[in-house]
Amino acid sequence: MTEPLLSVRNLTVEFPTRRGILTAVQDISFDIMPGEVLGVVGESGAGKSMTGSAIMGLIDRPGRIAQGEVILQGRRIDNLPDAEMRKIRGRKIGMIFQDPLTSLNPLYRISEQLIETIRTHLPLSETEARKKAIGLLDDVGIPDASRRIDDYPHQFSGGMRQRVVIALALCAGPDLVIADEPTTALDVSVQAQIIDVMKRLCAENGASIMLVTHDMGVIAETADCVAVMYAGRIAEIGPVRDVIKDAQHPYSSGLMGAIPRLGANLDRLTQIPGSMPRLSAIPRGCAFNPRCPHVMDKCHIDQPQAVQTAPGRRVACWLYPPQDSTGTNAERQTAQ
Amino acid sequence: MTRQILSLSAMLLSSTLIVSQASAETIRWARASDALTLDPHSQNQGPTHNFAHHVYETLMDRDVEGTLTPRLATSWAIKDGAPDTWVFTLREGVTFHDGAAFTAEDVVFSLDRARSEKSNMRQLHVDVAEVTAVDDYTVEVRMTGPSPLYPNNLTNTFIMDKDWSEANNVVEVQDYAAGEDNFAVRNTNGTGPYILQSREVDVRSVLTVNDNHWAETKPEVTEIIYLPISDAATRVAALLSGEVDIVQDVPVQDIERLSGTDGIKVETGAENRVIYFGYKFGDAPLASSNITDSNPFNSPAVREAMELAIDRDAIKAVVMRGQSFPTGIPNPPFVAGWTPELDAYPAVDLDRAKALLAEAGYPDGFSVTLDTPNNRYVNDEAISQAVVGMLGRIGINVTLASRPVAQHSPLVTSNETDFYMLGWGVPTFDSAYVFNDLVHSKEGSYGAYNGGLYSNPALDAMIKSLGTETDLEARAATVAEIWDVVKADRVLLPIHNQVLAYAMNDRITLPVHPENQPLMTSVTFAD
Amino acid sequence: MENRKLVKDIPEQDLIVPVRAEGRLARALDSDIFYSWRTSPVTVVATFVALSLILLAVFAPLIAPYNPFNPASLNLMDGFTPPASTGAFTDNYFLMGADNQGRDVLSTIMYGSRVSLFVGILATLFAMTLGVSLGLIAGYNGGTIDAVIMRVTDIQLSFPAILIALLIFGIARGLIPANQQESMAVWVLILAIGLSNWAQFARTVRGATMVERQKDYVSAARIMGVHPILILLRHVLPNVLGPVLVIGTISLALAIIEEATLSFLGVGVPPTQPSLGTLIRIGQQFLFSGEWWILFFPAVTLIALALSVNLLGDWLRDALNPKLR
Amino acid sequence: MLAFIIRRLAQSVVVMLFVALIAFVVFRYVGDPIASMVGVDTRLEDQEIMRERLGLNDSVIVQFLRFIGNAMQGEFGISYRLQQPVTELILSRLPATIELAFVSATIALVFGVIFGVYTALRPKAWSSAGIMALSLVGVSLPTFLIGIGLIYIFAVELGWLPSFGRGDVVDLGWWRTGFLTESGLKSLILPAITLSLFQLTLIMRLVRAEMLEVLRTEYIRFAKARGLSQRAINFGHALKNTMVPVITITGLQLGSVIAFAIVTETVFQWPGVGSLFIVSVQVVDVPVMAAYLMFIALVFVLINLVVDILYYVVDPRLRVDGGAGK
Repeated sequence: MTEPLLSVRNLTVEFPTRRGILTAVQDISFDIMPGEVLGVVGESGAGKSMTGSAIMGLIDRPGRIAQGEVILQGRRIDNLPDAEMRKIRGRKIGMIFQDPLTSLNPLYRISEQLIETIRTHLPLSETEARKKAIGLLDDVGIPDASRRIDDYPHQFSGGMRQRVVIALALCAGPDLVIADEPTTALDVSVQAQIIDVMKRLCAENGASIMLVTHDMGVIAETADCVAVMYAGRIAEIGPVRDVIKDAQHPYSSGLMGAIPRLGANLDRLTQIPGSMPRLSAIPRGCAFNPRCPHVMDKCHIDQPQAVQTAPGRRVACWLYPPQDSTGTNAERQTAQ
Repeated sequence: MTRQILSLSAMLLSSTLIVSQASAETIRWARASDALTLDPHSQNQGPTHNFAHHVYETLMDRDVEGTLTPRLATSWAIKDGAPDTWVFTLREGVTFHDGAAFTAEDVVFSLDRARSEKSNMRQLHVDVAEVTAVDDYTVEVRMTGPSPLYPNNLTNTFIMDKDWSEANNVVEVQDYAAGEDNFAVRNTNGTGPYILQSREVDVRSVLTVNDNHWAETKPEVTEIIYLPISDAATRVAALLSGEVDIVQDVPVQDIERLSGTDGIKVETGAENRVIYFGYKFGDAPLASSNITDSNPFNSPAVREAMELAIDRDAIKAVVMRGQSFPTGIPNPPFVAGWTPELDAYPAVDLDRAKALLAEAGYPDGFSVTLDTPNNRYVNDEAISQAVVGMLGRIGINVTLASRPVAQHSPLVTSNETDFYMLGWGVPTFDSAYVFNDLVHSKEGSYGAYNGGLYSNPALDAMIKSLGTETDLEARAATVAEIWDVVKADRVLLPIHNQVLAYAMNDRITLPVHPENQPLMTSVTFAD
Repeated sequence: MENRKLVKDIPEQDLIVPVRAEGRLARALDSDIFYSWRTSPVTVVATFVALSLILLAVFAPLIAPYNPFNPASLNLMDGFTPPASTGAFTDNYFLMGADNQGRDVLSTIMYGSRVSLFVGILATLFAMTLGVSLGLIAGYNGGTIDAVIMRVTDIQLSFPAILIALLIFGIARGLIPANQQESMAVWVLILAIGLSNWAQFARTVRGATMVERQKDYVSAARIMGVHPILILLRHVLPNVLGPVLVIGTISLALAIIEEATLSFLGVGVPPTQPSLGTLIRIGQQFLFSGEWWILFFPAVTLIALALSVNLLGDWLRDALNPKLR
Repeated sequence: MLAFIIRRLAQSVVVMLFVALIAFVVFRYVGDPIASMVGVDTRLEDQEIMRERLGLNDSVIVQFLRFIGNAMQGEFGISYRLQQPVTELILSRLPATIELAFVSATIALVFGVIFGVYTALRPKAWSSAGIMALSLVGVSLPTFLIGIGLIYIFAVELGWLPSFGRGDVVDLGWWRTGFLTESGLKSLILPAITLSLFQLTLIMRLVRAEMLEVLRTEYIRFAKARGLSQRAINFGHALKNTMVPVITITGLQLGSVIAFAIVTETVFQWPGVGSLFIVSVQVVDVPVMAAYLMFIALVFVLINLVVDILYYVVDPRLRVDGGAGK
């Protein structure tokens, strides 16, 4: 079995507030294999983006990783000093942000931003870096790249800017790209192109992708595996096809109803009545219990643990109580 | 190389030594404001004249006692057989700074210039009919009538060189409206003891001693650096930190601190200036009063009550820190006509004052606005403030309106004020100067500063007679008579005569000048 | 509150903690604003300083040891009595000494703060009303009206407040008859300071209004024919109150200092009804003569007042975190 | 770019006319110029003659047109008080004010930006809290008190620095500089500090607020996510973006340094245009006041123009949409 590229173990992210501690991400674990595309899906506030930030070590104060480990290529990175972490950001893990309009510094030319990033990580001269940058822009599909490289961000359209962002995220050849809702802010007509570009380039470079989105359609088309998050926890994780075909968690099955409408916004999802609880008011037991059509007494009392239901599939729901005999998931899950 | 540096620094050292030796006779003289102009006939204003006295000279001068002394004129007398003509004998051997000789034609030119239409000195020469040169060193001034006191008017009329003025096109006094620059505003050519070297308006002027000056005793001060510093605290700070040698306008409250400071001493002396309050006469109700059917000030009882309520001694002790001479008459002691009897003032008597107010029909007092300048006289605003409190004690409720003098004095001259403070200096040292402007009814050139519109036809007649009376004894009698009426009628409410204070480096001696026109020639050094 | 700014990944509503407390007071005490106030000792101290100065000023006639404006109670001969001693001519005890007119410095400060606060608060309210109105009008209407108002705002912002105030003071002096100038002085001062400080309000409110105007509910209200004034008052105004409050607090401190500076330059209120600035101007004359208390206490009071109000403004700015531009 | 500057210039002319109107109206009706031109002892009929000669009896419109006409030629008449051409007076005072303003502005800008950046990068540090607290004290202290305090401490008590004036100056053509002598430089210290303090705190707080704002933006997060060094992020990306709004407000603030100098120049007896103005106000020297106002307006118009152009240079976004300011 190949070593996973990224391994997240029991990750918990907390935000202390004056009313107590908010748990934005609770005890989540997953792996990303080399070349794999992992989709992370969920409503706003489910903890998807926070997970991405946690992996990058970019959680703003006063938030902190309270527990768990992030292991990249066998090396633990969640506790690295900032200087070490900087060598990983961009070089090992690239990140694509949601809004291309705000993620580029408006006062610097595209060339300056690209060359600066390339030279931060790679031992290239100015000219070499520039050549590489033009090549990257070509790759992401910016026409006339050698001329446009000296333009400022505001001179590009939204879709083009996101291509630039992708070029920036990939310019030092990372092994993993965390794409945080890369198409949400874009026009529907260009969303597919951007996903294509991203996927193609990562495939060419052999990079894995962690694709954070609340668009199940994108996941269906792009991802190999999908993790469904709800209220800071992973409700279900497994190969995309399996999850779509046979969602085991009641929340996932609700989500899947949205797939036919490509690009549907989960925030307006009506299939599941009610809305996700606030982080400060997560109900006891299973967080989904107020909305669950299959809710049982037990759901109000205890939190369900993730249980392996099939190879590579886990679900946290009392409909699938833990069975001691099925221990195949033990290697991926620390004991509770 | 090293030797060069050494010799260079030695040179620098020696040059600084020379400088410091020379600066032993340099005096840095600070006062509140600069001369407005160098044109000697353009402005009739204290600091301007004071500055001009160092560069230009007058026919006669006034010493610290206030008596006339010869300057460019060695003697003067009324011409025999012509009571309306004054004859001036001029000093010989005097030269202007540019080397030209001083002669009678310069005096004729300067007096004519001073009484020309654009001159601000014109009023002092308004009775002059003609000025003629008899010979090179004799000048006759014919007046429109007998003018026994005319020489008193000449102490601030400076003599310019006729040829220089013509050559530089400054025969006429500068005309603002024409918008043209006038050479004489910034350049000088006088006969005075100092020569102007440089001048930055409001910043600093440098004067050096005139080696060719006619006076036998050379002044000890060879260089004057004149520094106007308008802010009082900064001025005092500059003296305390040794950046200036003399501060001419010392706030009274700082006298004690300064005289208590090592190396600094303070000279004080009386100024020829009285501070007084004026009020509106006439039957018309006051604009600022709650009494709308009569004018309280028109009642002699009210005026007496006010005098009885004001504690001049307290003002002297607290507001003026002892630096004033309280007085009962609006006439400084320097002026002919002043007597100790007139100067006396009543003791405070609040009960009597209240009774008088009731008697006058104002048992509950009344309200009125007092207009006061706040940047003209020593502690002017604080004096007014104290008077507000004192009048308040007998029920006169006074609102204080405080303004810079530029906005204050028009209120007085246009009679827009009900109750005001003013100070009056008497450059002629003669009572007529006070009567003409303050006591005479407002008509023509008389009563210009009669802010309260006091009018007494009998007095007016007597005042007019003073101008032409040649019998000095009879004249003095009339003056005394007028003063008696003025005092009895309480035409004005005098407070005190101002005291001047000069603070200086204690190596220096500079006596206070009654017209606040100290000459640096009179400075002596202790060592 | 800090959290809200820093936590990008958590939607805002998640950080708003559900209301647990009952009753209005309890709710207020439980609020975020109160929490951030309670946890900032500097702000608490500033609040108490500001409040006590304001109370001392408001109730000066009741609690001041003497009425410095009642001539019967003071004697000029008490002038310059040092602090913590009794006057030479009256039995008055002067905790902070007596000034050059024999007035109790403590009392003049209390009465003087009254004038300073009165002028400062009214001037700020005036500036606020004017600026907010103009900002709303400009932001809501756009177009030429907006351009004109913003141009005037630019000009106004270009000139230092003190110069504008001097100008307005000059105009007023020229227009008001001499015998009414003193009674009008305070109002002229309020006008002058108010007119020199409105632009900041206008600019901020205009920006916020433009944003609000784009929003759906405002468009809807407009289409339904709701009167613009009603829209502005009901929908737009509440949204700009935060920044207005912050600017208002800071403006108050500025107004108090501006009043002091104008009075110091001699164009403020008359010395018989002194403000703190006038007291400082008077006291400054005695800087070198040893009567330090005449300058010192009013100066300290002015600084304490301005500083505490500024601190409150600073805290409000952090607490409400409005976009101030 | 050219069209943009021309439009700005046209706006400036309107502003100048507006200010000219104010300048004229205000000072025509404040106080009585004659009363201030003459001594207390000048007779009234002489005053009337002067009034006539000065054209003060003409109609207001005539006077205003005359004022504008003259102002266009840089001609503001003769100072009532000093009897010298006003333009010349102001020009002779200008170097002192500009040198003071320049030094103050430099102090304010350099320390304002340094402290602002420092406190923004270390928002929790004690030193930052201290600087912030001090800055509030700075804003709360009236300028005149600071000046008086500094004079008292450094000139009177310690005797280290001069209390007034600008020391010895050196003539460089018409420009009189205090930069070249020791006493000139020493004299500059106290007034420059006094004048700069208020602007310093303003700039510092502005830089801090903007910087904190910028540090929270997505592009800074993206820059971090690309592994750029802290230095490159703070001083390259964040600082440059911070400077855009800071430039505008700072530019305007620096302009007001010149006008603010009124109080400082009065306290320190600094021979600049500010003290000339305040003395002129006191004696109602109308031509000087009007000229000063026009001068300040001109300074602001010029600074605005420079700021606009700078903005244009710094922010590429403006270059496309033709400089739509905010």
